Amino acid sequence: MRVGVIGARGYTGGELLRLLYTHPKVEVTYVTSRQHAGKPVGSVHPNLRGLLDLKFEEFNVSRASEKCDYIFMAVPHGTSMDITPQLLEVGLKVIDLSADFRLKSEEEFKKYYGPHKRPELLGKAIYGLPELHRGELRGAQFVACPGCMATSAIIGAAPIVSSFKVDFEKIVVDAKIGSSAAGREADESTHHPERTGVVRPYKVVGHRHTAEIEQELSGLVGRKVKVALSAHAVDIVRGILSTLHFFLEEGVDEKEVWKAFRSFYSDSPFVRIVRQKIGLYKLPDPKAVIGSNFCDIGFELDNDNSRLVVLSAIDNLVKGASGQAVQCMNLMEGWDETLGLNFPGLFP
Amino acid sequence: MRVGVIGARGYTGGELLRLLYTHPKVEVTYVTSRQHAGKPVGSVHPNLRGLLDLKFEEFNVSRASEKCDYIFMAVPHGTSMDITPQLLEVGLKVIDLSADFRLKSEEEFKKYYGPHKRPELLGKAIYGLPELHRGELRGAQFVACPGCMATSAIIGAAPIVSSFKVDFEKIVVDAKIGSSAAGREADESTHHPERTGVVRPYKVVGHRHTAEIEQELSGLVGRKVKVALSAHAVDIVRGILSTLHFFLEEGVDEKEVWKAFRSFYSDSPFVRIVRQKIGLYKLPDPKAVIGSNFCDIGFELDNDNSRLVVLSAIDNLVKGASGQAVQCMNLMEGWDETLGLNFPGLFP
Amino acid sequence: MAKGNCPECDAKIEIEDPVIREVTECPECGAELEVVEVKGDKIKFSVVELSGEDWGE
Repeated sequence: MRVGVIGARGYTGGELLRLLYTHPKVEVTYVTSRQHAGKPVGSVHPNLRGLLDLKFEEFNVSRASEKCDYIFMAVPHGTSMDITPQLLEVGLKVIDLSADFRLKSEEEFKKYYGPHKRPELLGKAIYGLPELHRGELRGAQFVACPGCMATSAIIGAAPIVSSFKVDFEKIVVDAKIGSSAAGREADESTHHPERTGVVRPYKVVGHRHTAEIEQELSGLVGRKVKVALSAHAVDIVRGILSTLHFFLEEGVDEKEVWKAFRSFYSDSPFVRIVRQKIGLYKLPDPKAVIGSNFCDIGFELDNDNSRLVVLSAIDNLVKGASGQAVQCMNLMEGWDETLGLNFPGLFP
Repeated sequence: MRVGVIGARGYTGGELLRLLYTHPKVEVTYVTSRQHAGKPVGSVHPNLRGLLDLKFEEFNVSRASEKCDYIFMAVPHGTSMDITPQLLEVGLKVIDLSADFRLKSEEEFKKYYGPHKRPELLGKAIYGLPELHRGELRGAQFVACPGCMATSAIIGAAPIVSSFKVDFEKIVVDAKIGSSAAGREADESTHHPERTGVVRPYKVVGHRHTAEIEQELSGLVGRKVKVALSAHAVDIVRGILSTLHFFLEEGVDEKEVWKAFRSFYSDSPFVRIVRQKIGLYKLPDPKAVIGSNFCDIGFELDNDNSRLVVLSAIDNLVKGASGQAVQCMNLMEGWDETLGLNFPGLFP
Repeated sequence: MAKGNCPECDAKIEIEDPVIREVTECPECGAELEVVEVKGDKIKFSVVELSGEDWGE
């Protein structure tokens, strides 16, 4: 099967190429980047040198449709809404990693991203979170992949909000995020002496991913679920840890939480429940999933405060973006969900 | 004035020596460490080489009383309760950096630290947080310095809980902490390949500092204030950022929060309000206070969730321990609170 | 010396003989302020809207 990556210059684009290169059933036939047109892929993604002998091209719909069956959109928000519709029209299957088609509500989109140029297409894409939409993804033609922080928060929260009575108005999500999540554009804030050693609260209220997290959890539970999200940049390159604080409105014991996690993710190969009594990594830590498509989730019960704390760790570039996109493609094609993704992370 | 440091081997001990070395009114006359008795201080604290020509000694009460007016206890919890009473009996002024005498309630102490050997002394020490107990510290003889995380959480929370109606049962404190807070003892979890690049939830419920935070905030507000604390180790050596999430039960606007912070800390030289419109460090970040005695506090209002997020950043070894201890000594002696502490941090 | 308050954070700001349309920065919150009215020693400021910098968005 032939696939193309549009906007393959960025880290998610490069990560897609890395994953697709080892995928047994696909061949990367088309890679575009306005800025690096004509250059070999390895010049921009050094880990791919000598492996993928492809050159970046300028984007062109007919070339895309002629050379590919699937297109991954790794372009920034706002750009995808110009290109994706053209690709859909020529019958291409599109997996969009941007935020342009994640939200169903035009109003919510406007609030966080500004006006949408093609609002009629909102709601047409399947939200590319297999753990919640596995059935709908099978045979889908147009998928919008979740944001990285949204992925880790939703996977952590879903079993809890659908199994237990919690205060749905006071769910705190406190996220710690690596620098690669900010993308490849360098600016003052990513200057090494300024970015190293920070614990920088960069989006403490009004983070964009709030909209999709609330959309998905509310959809799951059938009532409005609000999420109070705060994001901090920490001194790692890859990785997100979301710490979710739920205030329980009924007694809950540990076994019930284990059960909720297990049953919710019984058919989700990439979700691992991590709550060990011994060892260094008793609870989820991005360090244990870097480079893999796994989402580790764990919890602790705080009876003093009738609080349930859930931890959820991913690699923002893999399960938070490119790995999840490939996982969606596998489901869209009816292949085994783990095809080309079933490898452990790098450790230490 | 002559001062001694008992248990000066650890990082807080070393930091005390660094600060006291440049303090204009004191001379370090007595330094003990069981493990390094007979060795020069510089062999254990390389930054002090050639500056402080003192040797570690075994601890001995009469030596201490003969050579010192003030003693800083930099020994672990559980050890201080054996030694401190002896020092007090011979009329020495004691500033204890351990947790042994912070709590007033024997029961609370037992819950987090196990049985106390000298419960009758609980409540005798002044809680060494100048921003809350400046008056009581003047002329005090026995002071128990707060824990590092407690320091940053209390300074962040105090103006809020005493000025606004919030849900006192649902205050989330999500702390991110550097490795030096775990002390000098090496073990598997501090092994460099294992400790680097982590976002490790190490104490997600039942953190010891909960007791003193609740003690101080409840005392301030005159009703029970509960705190749902979770701690994570992040990849920095010095530094703590506490993110405090309050759910408001009344409308609050930004100016009122500014006003609450300003009036509460109007006479606190080491608390800086950081909430900038421009620049990289708009909100508190430990990177901006490392090596200094400052506590930077800032906030954001989240109207969607009627939530107020407060950020509080300190250097866990300075304002979170040794700097605060020296600040207390200055007040105990009636000196200017900033004496020997009025220097900027290291940046970048 | 004329005085006024920052519209953003209410900090007290003093300027020697302020001029209408003069721009200054609030010492506490860094907001860019423009003098829009001066009555005796009273100054009124308005915030100069900055394009929001969103690092790492």
